[in-house]
Formats: sequence, structure tokens, C-alpha cells
Amino acid sequence: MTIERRAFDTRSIRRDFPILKREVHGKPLVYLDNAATSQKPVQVIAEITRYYRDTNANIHRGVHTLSQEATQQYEDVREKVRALIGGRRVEEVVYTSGTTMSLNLVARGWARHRLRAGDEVVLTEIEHHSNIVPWQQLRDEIGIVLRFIPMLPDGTLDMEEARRLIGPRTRLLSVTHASNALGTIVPVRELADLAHAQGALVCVDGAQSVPHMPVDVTELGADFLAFSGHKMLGPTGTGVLWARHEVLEEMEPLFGGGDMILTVTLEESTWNEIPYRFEAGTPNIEGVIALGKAIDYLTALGMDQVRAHEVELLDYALRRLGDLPGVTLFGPPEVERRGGVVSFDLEGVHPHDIGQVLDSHGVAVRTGHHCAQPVMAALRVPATARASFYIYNTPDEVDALAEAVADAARFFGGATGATGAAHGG
Amino acid sequence: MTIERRAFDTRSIRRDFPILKREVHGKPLVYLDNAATSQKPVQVIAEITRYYRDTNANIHRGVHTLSQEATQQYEDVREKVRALIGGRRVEEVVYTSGTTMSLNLVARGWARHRLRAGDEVVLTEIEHHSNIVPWQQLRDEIGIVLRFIPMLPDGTLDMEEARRLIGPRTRLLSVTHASNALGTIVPVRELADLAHAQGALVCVDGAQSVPHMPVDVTELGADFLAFSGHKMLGPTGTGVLWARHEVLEEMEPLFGGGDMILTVTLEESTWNEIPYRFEAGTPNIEGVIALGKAIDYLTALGMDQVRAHEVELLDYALRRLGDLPGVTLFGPPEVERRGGVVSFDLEGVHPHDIGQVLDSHGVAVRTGHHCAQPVMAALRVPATARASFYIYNTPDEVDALAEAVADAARFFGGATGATGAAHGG
Amino acid sequence: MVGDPGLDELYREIILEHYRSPKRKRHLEAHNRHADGSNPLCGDQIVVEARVDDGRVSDVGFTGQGCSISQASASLMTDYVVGRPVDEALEAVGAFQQMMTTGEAPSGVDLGDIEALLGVAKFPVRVKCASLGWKTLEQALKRGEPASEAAPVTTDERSM
Amino acid sequence: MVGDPGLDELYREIILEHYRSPKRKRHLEAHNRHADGSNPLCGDQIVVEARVDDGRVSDVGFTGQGCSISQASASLMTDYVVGRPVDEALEAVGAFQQMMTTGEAPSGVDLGDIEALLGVAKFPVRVKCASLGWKTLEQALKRGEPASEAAPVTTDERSM
Ligand SMILES: Cc1ncc(COP(=O)(O)O)c(C=O)c1O
Ligand SMILES: Cc1ncc(COP(=O)(O)O)c(C=O)c1O
Repeated sequence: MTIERRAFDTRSIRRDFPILKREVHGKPLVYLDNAATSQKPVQVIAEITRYYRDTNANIHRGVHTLSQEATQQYEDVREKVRALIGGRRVEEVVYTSGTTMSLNLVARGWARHRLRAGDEVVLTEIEHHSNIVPWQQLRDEIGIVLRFIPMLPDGTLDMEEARRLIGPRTRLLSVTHASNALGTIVPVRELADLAHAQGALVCVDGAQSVPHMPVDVTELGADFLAFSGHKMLGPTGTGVLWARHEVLEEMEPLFGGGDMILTVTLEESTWNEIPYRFEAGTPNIEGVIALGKAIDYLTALGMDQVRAHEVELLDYALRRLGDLPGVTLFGPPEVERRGGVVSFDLEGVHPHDIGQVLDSHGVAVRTGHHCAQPVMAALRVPATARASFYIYNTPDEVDALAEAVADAARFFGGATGATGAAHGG
Repeated sequence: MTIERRAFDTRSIRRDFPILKREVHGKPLVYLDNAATSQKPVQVIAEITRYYRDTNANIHRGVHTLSQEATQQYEDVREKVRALIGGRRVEEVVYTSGTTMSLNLVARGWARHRLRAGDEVVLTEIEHHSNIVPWQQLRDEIGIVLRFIPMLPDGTLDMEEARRLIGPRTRLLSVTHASNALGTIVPVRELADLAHAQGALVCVDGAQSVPHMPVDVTELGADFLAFSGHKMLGPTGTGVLWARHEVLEEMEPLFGGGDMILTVTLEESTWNEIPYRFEAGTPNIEGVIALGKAIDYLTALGMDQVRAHEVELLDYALRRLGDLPGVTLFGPPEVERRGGVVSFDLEGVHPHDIGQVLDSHGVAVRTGHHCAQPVMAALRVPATARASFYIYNTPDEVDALAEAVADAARFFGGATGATGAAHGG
Repeated sequence: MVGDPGLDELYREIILEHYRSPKRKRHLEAHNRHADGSNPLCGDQIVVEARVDDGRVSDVGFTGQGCSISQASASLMTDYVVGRPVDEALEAVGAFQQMMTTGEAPSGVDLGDIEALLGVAKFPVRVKCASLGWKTLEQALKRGEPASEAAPVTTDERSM
Repeated sequence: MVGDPGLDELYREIILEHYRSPKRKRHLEAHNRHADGSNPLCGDQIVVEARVDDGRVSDVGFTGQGCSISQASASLMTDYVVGRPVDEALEAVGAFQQMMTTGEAPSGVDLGDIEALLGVAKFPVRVKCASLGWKTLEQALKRGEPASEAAPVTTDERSM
């Protein structure tokens, strides 16, 4: 079957991604592990090379030409980030090393100084570990109370329970925009309105949304937004914490070092202005500059087009995999309510074995708990297999996926029972 | 004048650094800002490209081929790091985003849990801000006491005072191995013996030593060693905290997230083993892999040869600059006691103006406080100009530096007095 | 670099057989040794129960869940150790670990069918799966009888 | 990308002259306005003292240390503001900032010799140096007389 192509020209996009020419076990690579990390276009790769060959210098502290050029290229990316997510001011963009660091910064830089014992932080059962563990650490330290909005069997949130949980003691709602394990798109605005009505702030984990769909911090009702560069065509070791500038002003710097200070004496130090006071030490300079090219690339495609492309693939994949005997699909059935992620399992075949057989077909999927063990616990599975899409994926690749899954079923045929306990628990 | 070349062949080294062909203001680039960040050889640049074109995937969690290859390439670098610094076990190597993060990790992951109010941390007056500010932050939080070993006028430490300061209340000595502002090489072993005799641990800031000379953690007497990839031919956003494994086992994870946990439930989490429990979230994968190539490059040259080369340049530069009227050289006069760093000022010309004139000659030096304001305060100067060398620098470049400084003196000739207050204060 | 080993190197027929019909996958009521093992990254979980009489493993059983490699490996493990002296069983654990690290059949010990798991060494992430049953057995055997595990407490209470 | 402006665009002769022989670089004993400014990254420090009589800057002085650009800019600043109404002095501060941001001579205000600092706009890191004296002057003038600065406290004490 073919899907009608519009302005979004996957064929020419694929030419920008050299790795897609690679073979794995003699088969063309079918890369469906995009929720883990995305591939990089030549535009991004070439930018890093260009930077090293032409510009490379440390930033902010130099009068010499290279240092000034590096500083300017590095700072220019803040505006690209701001424009991408609809922030109001460039100084609201804090560079971090990734979503995990961004969320830890919210927990330790903001919450640790603003919350008291008994104050409540509301999370959800579908969070990535990076939006759970920092809060547990903070709970153990200062005695905040964590509340989790439960997941319904279809992978969406129990909104009735959400309305009960978000109350007068709630000081912060920290919630993923899209689940990496199931694809669920969370109705952030609805939750944010509940939280704001209680005077709480709202932190959004955009790791799986900013790369894949239009995101506007004002429309979302976000006070904080965290995301990673490496999942959106950029380098690893880059990320962003956006926060409203009033909130950033309330936040304490987490790390001490160069660039985040104004003055240092042996006795005391004064902090630099926002966002610099949160960026201690030499940052990932070429990473940020290359992230700028990644944003250019996505912006040129249009985030709504990116989303539309993924919805098509998702729709097709849900149908193709759903047609296979023995396959269970997790997550919401409606494509409007999920990102380009298909989590599934195959009766009698452990996800590890699915992943292994798929790999022998050149199909790269993730298997395991996807850093979302509470989701696995709620689904009562030890793990799932997960295919996740991006701009360069095609319906043909969905076919390859489905055929490989069918092969896995054949390969382990009749082996039901062996993993039975997984579903029984 | 020429310096005799040995096996160390600067000409062929220079061919590996494409940026050195660049011109600045119509002059060949003379890059003498290596203490801020080093340039990168094609071997490192090409490795990043290779990684993106061939391997790129997220690590640790995948059964698919790309993920396994990425994991292996990433993990293999730990052994290279271990071998470089003489650590005992690969799991003693924690990847961080740089020296600043490594030092903050010591402060917040180790000291915050191990020290009590009144416990003393001994630092020195010549530390980089990143080895001062985290300790001030911790002091304000838990009431530790900071003691600073003073600097003598020649930029070395007052060892007599050190013997007085390191006492029974000392729990940690945290000290730079080589000063980025003055070049001073600190007698770490001597200090470490004093600290260990008091039962204290020893943390070494190796940002300016690991890239430039042989460093062996056992010989140094280090319990912790922090350094950055970007100052040693590697990418920004990479760094290392090495620590003895017994000490790492005592350390608490700082950040929560993926990869650093074993199990997560809504109620609680358990930590992964060392070093992983300190590496939350997706790390700088391609950065670390490229750092491996940087280490290969340095190891092939031989760190003793790197050091010998820099000593020659340093010796020549001290003589050339010292011969210029109006130039004041800071730091120890003996090349054996300093790294390849020359901090200087020029009578009647502010360092900013020196830097500007040098830039117009294509000569890139750093001017300012070099993130070491206490050193500037001790020298009673507002700032200095600093030239710093690396493997690709040549005596000809020292000549270019000296000529440019002479030109700055001519350019601002007779302007004495205008910055007079700087030296008067 | 990982080589390019085929699927059949990993999933030898004998492994698939043990996966489809695992041996001794059941509770052993009469056990006097046991240990729990898990591999959280994969979601694998295992309980190994063994009966040791006169220094000899007279019976063993396992329960839990996991991928084909972990299940088959545990099943093969039970086949090997039943009836052997504890020392020999522990020696086999060592030999097995060595096989996983080196990718070569262990010298000195003949592991028989278990050598079908040799190919796992070429799939580094699967080594943990294959090792789970063995490591858990090792723990069960080394830990000794439940009574001796809890011995200090009991002894104290009795003031002996 | 930064362009490739020559040194002479930055260091115009008139700037070097003001650097070598700065005007009004001295304490102004009779001041009734003052402010401290600093640029920690460069180590520049400045104190601006001014005397305002009847809404007019009758005299001004500065002390401190800094690079040629900050010193010359402060010196030129004193030349411009002495004798002008406070309003006009503040307007000049705005015009100067605008010149630094746009790299063009300000419209409406004729800054005279000060326009020799136009080239600084091409050297972004030096803009802070050039602005230091001006921003400090602005603070001094806006803050008003020392008495009014401390006014709330004084007023409370006197229960007025
Ligand atoms: C001695 C010393 N310590 C620490 C640092 C901080 O390193 P980074 O900025 O890479 O974190 C530097 C680099 O400027 C340094 O020279
Ligand atoms: C929803 C979500 N949050 C957070 C993260 C953590 O991102 P990173 O590993 O880049 O810090 C991820 C990525 O795995 C994710 O999918």
C-alpha cells in the first residue's frame, strides 16, 4: 500500500541522512528507534566539521576573532530555540546537556528552594525515569509529597483522578507532553489549567514532543519546558530548559564555576544574569551550534508537516501490526492522541527476542522498559518492543517492520507459555 | 632563533589541524589560547563524522546492532582514559560534561554527604572559579569551613602556610595541578601527603595538566581527578571525574534519570553500579567516542614529549617577552615549575587593548581574569594577557607573539598613567 | 566492533527446544537452597531453588520470566547440575562465565549441550540474559541452607 | 559572522588622545551625584561623580581603571555633558547606547566627537567597555542626590 506524499518529500529527506544507506546484517537499515535518538542530516554533521575547521574557540571570554565568532554562533541559537517553542525572550533559553539535566535543574534549582515539606508535586504514572527519580531524590531530601496521576489501560491518563489529585497543596505539576513508552499525548493544557488554578507551576517534559510536533509554551501553559537536542536531529550532550523569565529569576544556580559568576573573591561570589548563571563552565559549544542547524532543518520542513507525516506512518503501522496474529498493541488507539511510537508485544516471544530477530532483518527497534518501569508495571509486562518514527521513515519501512515481526512469530512459533508468567503477574 | 626539533614533528602535527590554515584579519592564525580550549585534529573531527554516518544510536539499552556498536565504542573509551591517567579500574572513570561538572560532582555527590559543619576543605588562592564557587555554595549550605593556601608573589604556593592550614579538621584538599592563569605547577604530591597524613582525601583539578603532561593518579596521590575533553583535542561537553573506586562507592548520585537506575517504582528507585549511577540520561556519546581519538593522538605523541615541546616554547617565550620593555611576566620564572602558559602585562596598555592589537596580527590570546579573580586580586592587576601553548605551536609563533606585543607597545606608546590605577591599588 | 554473527549462531536448535520446553521450570517444594535473580534492564526475573544432600545437588528448579536465552540457559543449567557435587556445579558456573567472556568452550570442563550457548558471547547484550540463571544458582549454593543464613539471629535468641 | 574591521576603526586618533590624556579624570569633591560601575569580566571599574545645580550638570569627574575604550569613552562623555541639562545628558546616554547597538550615528542628537566611538559597534566585546562610563553616569543622575537616595530612611527616622 502507498500513502499519498505531499510537499513533504521523504525521498529527498532521506538523501540528507547518510546513515540510511548503511546495511545491517546485509539488509538495508530500517531505523525505527527514533524515540531513543534521531539520526543526523548532513547539514548538522557538516556544521560540526565547519565549526572545528573554521571557528573553534572558547566563548564569552575572548577578544580574539575566533572567540567572538564562536560566541556569536553559539548565542544565535538561543533565538532559534525561542522561536521554535514560542518563548518570549531569548534569555529564557538555558542550555543544558539534555532533558535529564533540564529536569534535574527544575528539581534542584527551583523546587528545592521554593518548596517545603508537605508541598505536593504531581507527576504521572507514564513519566520517563528522568521525571520521576529527581523528584524522589528531592522528596527524600526535603519531604515534599509526590502524587501520581494514574494511567488507564489504554495508556491515557485518568483525568478524573487528575482533578482530584491537583489541589491546594499542589505546588508543581511536572508532566510529559508525549510518552516515550506508549506514545500517549498528554492533554497538558487541560492539566496546566487545573494546576494554575491552584497557584502551582507547570513543568513539561517535551523530550518526545518538541522534536515531533508544533509546541508553543504559551498554548501549552508551560512554566518550564525541557527537551534534548539529540532526539531532534542534533548532537547528544545538548538540551534546553526553557522557563518563563520570572521563574528563572527565582531559580538558584545549581553548579558553580566559570561563566556563571560576575565576581569571585575567596569569601563570596555574585551570580551572572539569566540564563548565564545556570550555565557553569565550558558548555557543549559545537553541539549547540549544530543544534541550530537541526532546528533550521525542522523549521524548513514545518513542524506541522513533521507531525502529519508521523501520523500517517503511525496509522499505517497500527493497522499493519494490528493485523498480525499474536500482536498486542499498547497505548491509545487514536492516532490524534499519540506520537509516532508503537509499543507492542508478541505472544510467546519475549521482547528481547523480537528485537533480535528484527535486527537480523536490519530493523532497529528498542526493547525493554524504555526508562518507564512504572508503565511496564501498570501494563503487567516485563518489557515491550517499540518502533518509533521520524521524518525519514517510510511506509515501506513499516512493511519491513511488519514482515520482520511476522518472521519472529514464525521463528519462535509454538513457544507460548515460556514467557507466560510475564502476563500472568 | 631556532629550537632543535626531535622526534616531535610539529610540522606534520600542524597538517592534522585544519583550522591552522585559517587567516584572521589577513594574517595567518597564531592560536595561543590553548588553556581556554584546544584545536582539534582531523582524526577527531573525522571520528565524529564517521560516528554519525555509520553508528549513531543511543547506548546501553538496545539489542539492535547500531546501539550495540555505539555502546561498545563509548565504553571502550573508559579504558583509554584509565590508561592515560594510570587508574586501576575502568569503572573508576565517570564521564561528565567537563571539569566544572566533575568538581561540582565531588562537592555535591561526595562532600555534601560526607562532611559536617566545621569540617574543613583546603583550597588554594590560585584555583579556577570552578574549584572555588562549588565549595562556597556547599559552605553556605552545610557550614563547612574553607581555607585557602595563599599564593606567593611569584605565583607559587606558600608551602609553609600549607603545612599550617592542613590539619586535623581537614577532610578534603581540592587543588589545581596547574594554574590556568599563571601556569604554576602545584606540588600536588607533597600537599597530598600532608592531607593524607590527616586522613583527608585529595581532589585534583587536572584541567590544565592532563592535556599537557604525564599524569598518574597514584604518583600524584589523587583520590579524585577532574578534567575536560575540549582542552585535550577532544570535543566540548566531555569531561571525566576519576575517583578511586572505594571513594566512588561512597558517593551519592547527583542526578536522577535513565541509565543511572536499576529499578524504579512510583515509590522508590535503586541505583545502578558505579560508574553508571553517576551518568544520568543520554550522555555526550559522539563526544566521548571522539575524545577516545584525542587520547589516541596524544598517547601516540607521548605525554612526556608533549610536555617537553611546551617547555621549549615556554622557555623561548619567557625570554622573548621578557626582553620587551614594559612587559611584566607573572608566574614562576622556572620552566620546570610551570605549564605552557605565559601571563603578562604591558605598561600603560590595558590587557584588552593588548588582545585587540594582537588579534589584528592574527595572534589569539586570552585577556581578562581567566576565571581566576583571586589571582588577579593577589597580583593587584585588573586582568592579564595570556598566551598558552600546545603541540602545534612553534617558535615562529612565539616570534609573531613578541612582535605583536611590541607593536601594541608602539601603538599605545606614551600612554602610561592611563591604567596607572590598576597597579596602584 | 561487533562482528556480524547470524541469528542461528544465537538461537541454536537446542536452545529453542529448551526454550519451548524448559526442563525443571517449577517450584521445588523440598528445596533447602534458593536465590532470586533479576536483570531489570530486560525485565528478566528468576527464582532458583535447589536441594543439596550430602554436598550434592540432588534436585533443582527455576521459575520466573525472561527471554529465550535466559530461559534456555536456565533449563540447560538444571540439566547439567542435577546429581553433581556442589563443587562441580560451582565450577561449571565459573566455566560458563568464562565461556561468555571469551567466546570459547571452557578448557578443563566439558559443559556438553551448554556449549550451544557459545554463540551468545557474540551478542554482548544477551550475555546478561544467558548468565542470569547461573549467577542465581551460584548465589543459592554459596549462601548455604536457609537455617545457616538466618543462623546468627536464631543463635542469639537461644543465647547459645 | 563578525566582519573584518581594522584596528583603526576602533582606535581612532581622537580616542587614543582621550585615552592618553583623559579629561576630568579626578575626584569631584563638590559632587552631589555619584555611582560606581564595573565590568567584572574585563576588570574595568569606574566611579562617576557629578554636580547638578538647577537641573544642569555643572561639573563631572571620573576615577578608576579600564582599557583605552572605556577610559576614552568616559573622558568624551564628561566633555559632552558638562554644562548640559540633566535631561539632555540622559538623552545622550540613550543615543550612545543606540549607536553601540546599531553601529550608526544616532538620529536627532549630535554627539560630536563621541561619534568617533562608532567603530566600537563592530567589536561586540568592546561595547561593554565603551558603555561603562555612560551607564554609570546614567545611574548617578537617575539616582538623584545622596540625600534623596537615603531619603526613606531619613524620613522615617524623623517621623515626617
Ligand atoms: C584549571 C582549570 N580548572 C577548571 C576549568 C574549567 O573547565 P571547563 O570549563 O571545561 O569545565 C578550567 C578551564 O577553563 C581550568 O583551566
Ligand atoms: C519522555 C522522555 N523524557 C526524558 C528523556 C530523557 O532524555 P535524555 O536521555 O536526552 O536526557 C527521554 C529520552 O529517553 C524521554 O523520552
